[in-house]
Amino acid sequence: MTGETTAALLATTSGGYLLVLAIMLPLIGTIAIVLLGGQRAERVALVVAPLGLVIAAAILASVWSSGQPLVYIVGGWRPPLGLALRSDGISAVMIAITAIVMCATVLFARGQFRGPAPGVEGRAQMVFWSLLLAVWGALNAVFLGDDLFNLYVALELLTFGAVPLVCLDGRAETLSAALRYLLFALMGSVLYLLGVALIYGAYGTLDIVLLAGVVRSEPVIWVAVALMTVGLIAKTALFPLHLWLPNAHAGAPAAASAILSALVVKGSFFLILRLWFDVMPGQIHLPAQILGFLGAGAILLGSVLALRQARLKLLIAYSTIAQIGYLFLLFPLAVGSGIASPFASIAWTAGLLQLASHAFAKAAMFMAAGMIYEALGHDRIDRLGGAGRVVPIAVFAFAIGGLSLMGLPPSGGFSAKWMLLQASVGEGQWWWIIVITLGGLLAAGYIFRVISPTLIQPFPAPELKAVVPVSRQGVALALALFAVLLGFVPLEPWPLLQIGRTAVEAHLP
Amino acid sequence: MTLLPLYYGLLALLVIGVAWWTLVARETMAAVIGFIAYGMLLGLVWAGIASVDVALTEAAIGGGVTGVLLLRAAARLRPTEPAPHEKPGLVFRVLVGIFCAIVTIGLAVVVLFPTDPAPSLAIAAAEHLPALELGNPVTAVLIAYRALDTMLEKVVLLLALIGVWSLGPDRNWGGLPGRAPAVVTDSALTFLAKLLPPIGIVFGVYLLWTSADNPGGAFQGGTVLAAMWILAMMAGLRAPPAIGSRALRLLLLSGTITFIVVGFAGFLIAGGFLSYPAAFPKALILLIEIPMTLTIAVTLGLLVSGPAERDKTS
Amino acid sequence: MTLLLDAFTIVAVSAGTFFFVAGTVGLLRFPDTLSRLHALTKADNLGVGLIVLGLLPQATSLGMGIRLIGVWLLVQLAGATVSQLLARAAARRNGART
Amino acid sequence: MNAATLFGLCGAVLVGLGLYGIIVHHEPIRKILAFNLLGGGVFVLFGIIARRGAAAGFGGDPVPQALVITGIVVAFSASAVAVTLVMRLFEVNEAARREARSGHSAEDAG
Amino acid sequence: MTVFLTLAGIIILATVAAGLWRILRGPEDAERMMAAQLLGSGGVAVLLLSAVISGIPAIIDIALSIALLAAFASAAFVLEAFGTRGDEPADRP
Repeated sequence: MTGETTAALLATTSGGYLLVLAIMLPLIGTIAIVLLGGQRAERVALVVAPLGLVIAAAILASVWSSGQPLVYIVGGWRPPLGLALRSDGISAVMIAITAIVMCATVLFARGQFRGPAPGVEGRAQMVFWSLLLAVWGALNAVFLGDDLFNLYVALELLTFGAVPLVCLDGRAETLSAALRYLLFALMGSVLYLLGVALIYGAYGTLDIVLLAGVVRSEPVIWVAVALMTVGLIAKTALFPLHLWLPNAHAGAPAAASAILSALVVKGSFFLILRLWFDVMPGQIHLPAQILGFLGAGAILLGSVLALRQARLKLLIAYSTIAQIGYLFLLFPLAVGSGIASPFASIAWTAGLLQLASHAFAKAAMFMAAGMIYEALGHDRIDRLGGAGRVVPIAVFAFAIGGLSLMGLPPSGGFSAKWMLLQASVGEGQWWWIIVITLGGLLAAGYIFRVISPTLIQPFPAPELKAVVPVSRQGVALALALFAVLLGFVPLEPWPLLQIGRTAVEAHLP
Repeated sequence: MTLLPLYYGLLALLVIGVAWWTLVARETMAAVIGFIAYGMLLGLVWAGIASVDVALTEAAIGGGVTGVLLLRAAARLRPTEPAPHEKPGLVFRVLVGIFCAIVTIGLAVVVLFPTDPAPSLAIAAAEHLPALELGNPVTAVLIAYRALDTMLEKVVLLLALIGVWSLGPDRNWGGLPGRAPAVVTDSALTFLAKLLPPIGIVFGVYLLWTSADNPGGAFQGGTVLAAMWILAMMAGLRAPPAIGSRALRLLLLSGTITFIVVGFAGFLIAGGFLSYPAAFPKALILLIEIPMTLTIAVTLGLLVSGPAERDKTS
Repeated sequence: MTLLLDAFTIVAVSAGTFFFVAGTVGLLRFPDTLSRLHALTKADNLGVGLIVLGLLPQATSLGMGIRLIGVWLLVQLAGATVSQLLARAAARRNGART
Repeated sequence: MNAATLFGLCGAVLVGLGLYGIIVHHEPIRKILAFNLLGGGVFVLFGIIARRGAAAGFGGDPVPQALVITGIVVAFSASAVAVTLVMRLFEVNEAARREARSGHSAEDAG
Repeated sequence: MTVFLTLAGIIILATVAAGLWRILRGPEDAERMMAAQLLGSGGVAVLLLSAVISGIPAIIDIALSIALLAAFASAAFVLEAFGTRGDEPADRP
């Protein structure tokens, strides 16, 4: 790549300011909540959420219509000295998914966290709302950052936003789950930071676009990216570094579990994608296979453990481990012997589709589980009888989300898994077919374990602990329906996901 | 000059030795004390590689504030510390040891065979210093070239504080952080707790003031101020503020808010987010750095103080 | 003149270094906590003081000289109080045990 | 051997030691200590990169130095949250233990 | 002159190393805490020497900051480890 084309890639585009707003708006919301007090937190969130959705839509529309990435050079200081924000096709998609799930979560969590008296700030109230918005801003920073150290700061924002949400109730179990989560996440960050140091020492820049032009296949980049990948895997909870996830995701309040499982783990996954497909020079077949095998291990182990759980929220959390596994099948299948480029491959689209449909389905399922818990006062799977009667919409939302996890048509999960199967056949990597099929069967097993008792009306009828408003159940259903809607996308590579990547691709041998 | 490698070698061995001690010490308190020594020695290392800005930060945060944070934890956890440490199996330890040795060797190889010539942004960073009216390139990186990092890092501090606060009991929310301070009966201690803060405050302000052209800055100055505040609170000379207090929240956020306001003002006066106008960059940079120092000092102090465990009235 | 100042530096810094060595020997040889602490403080105070004194002629600016003296004052004040505190803490701990 | 290489090797050893401590130690507080040792090593590696990049009359490349300063503050925040979590967990467990022992409800259960 | 000052620095650093080795072994924590004191003065001396050797006067600021924080850490140690608090009995274990 010549200097001029690099320069052209890194110049503020029209509409680039949207990227600044996408990061800063939720964070300003967090600051406003701390300043104004938790008693006004919900109102702040209700203002920020629609605005965030509009910004996300504007970014997506802009990238889509122009076919070019959005870029913003912060402060006018160009990389490598300064920082750039950049939204290519997949960043725009991630931003949009995040905005949708966040808005749903805000609606779902309304009225859930109250102060001790009207107008008096409550602990959980202030913490939940301020950190919810912080997680949003952090995720947008992760998706838009173009500088590896800026991404480190974004990752830390994400960790610090997510961890306290786990132990919001202050019980010993959730405290120890949060501690474990934090220790894994911190180790992950340090390893990532170590990689950043090595990369700067070798190339004198941390900007991903610039790095793509100068990275050579040499030991230092392999050591660096290996360390960073291990760190990010710990944060993504990919098998075998998944141990922290189940208790953390199951212990959090439902609204928090929804974003932790649907979005937070995807932030670090997104960076693994960026590292291997944008920074590394070609020839990543072996690491891609390794990542694929870890993914396969996650699918099988997560599903089997999900089948054996006695509590609904733990079951959903284990299922997250399995569904994260599918994301990693993207690596071996997109790298493959591909005709054109990884980004044009069907596996690339399948991976992103899996990510999106899992985000919607899993958020819906955690919300549904939360409402079932509220209504029945427990979430023991063997005593879920009658749940279908007391919170029918929530159970329906759970079932629809489950459909997507199982990979039954029509659902985003089906399309994603179908395309993964197609890619496995196309690449001649038949072993993934077994894993994908087995994972689907196991998912069907654990979803039916939950659905079937809810439909039975036990005698005597279970005591209703709380009435769950239909509107909140509707939020979960709407999210689940989003997952279904994704099933109607065409089963072929999306051009949107290739936007902004061709330039980087030019370096690939 | 020929003796310098000897000095560096001795220092490196000393740092490794103290790190080793921190790792293997039987009692947590002993390990923490080792860690404090480690932080101070790293300050010497940073001085050895001519990074005075970092040395100031490392000495203040690594040895000082982090050390005190851990000291407190070790002191509180000590009564129940299990006497014999539960150790994982030998095979496991050997495997982990091999893994860590591989990482170390990998890094050593990278250190021994670096890219030549070393890439550097020093020249690019120097080029814009006159335009920013700054003499210290590190300050320029923090406050101008990579201002977004610094701004987001302020938010990281805020989130960490929310995280710490979130760990208090519901009934004390909005109250005073930490337990009741020590009852100081020791005159020497009172003397020290009264003597150090004024010196520290002068030093902290000096570090901020000198940072435009010399090593120092909001981080270093803020940390020193925080340490002095922590000392005064620990000795019971200053009551910690109630975390629900509006004034405290405003002080806590002052630097971050100023930074963001200046950032967005850049759209109007300098053509972009976090751009500084060519006419008066230094004034704006100082405008950001002064409240930022306060924000850092208050946040670090509160992070060490812990969640609210007392009511406002107590 | 420079030669004279340099000679002064060498003498003072040597003396300071000597006190550090002496203090450490005491630290290593003395049998109990309190006397070890005593050895440490005495030596350090003199050591730092003499080194500051020795380096003063090498100061390149007034500010540097002032800061050198500042360091010395701080070490004196803090050192004296801290050693007293640690001594009492050690004594109290011993007393509590026996 | 120059200072940069020497301290670079020192940093590599510190990273290995810290990593070992994080994995092998049982008590969370010791893991936090090891995390800080590891962090110190990583920062020193940044430092030698800065030192090697000395140019334009500066003792080192200012960019990695600035990154380290940001990193140190972030690492401190992390330690603060982790330590508070450990202490809270300890207190909650203690309260539960006291309650179990004495039978009547402990007042500090939070 | 530089060589002489470096030599002095090496000797002081060596004595600090020996002292640290002795102090950290304990047995009392108060004694271990002398490590901060030792580094507060030994480290300061070494830093002052290197400020002159390297010709970077700003290193004196590091010395100041180490001296200040060593005292701070020691005071905090005494307060935390041995301070009696308002809300708990003085004779806690």
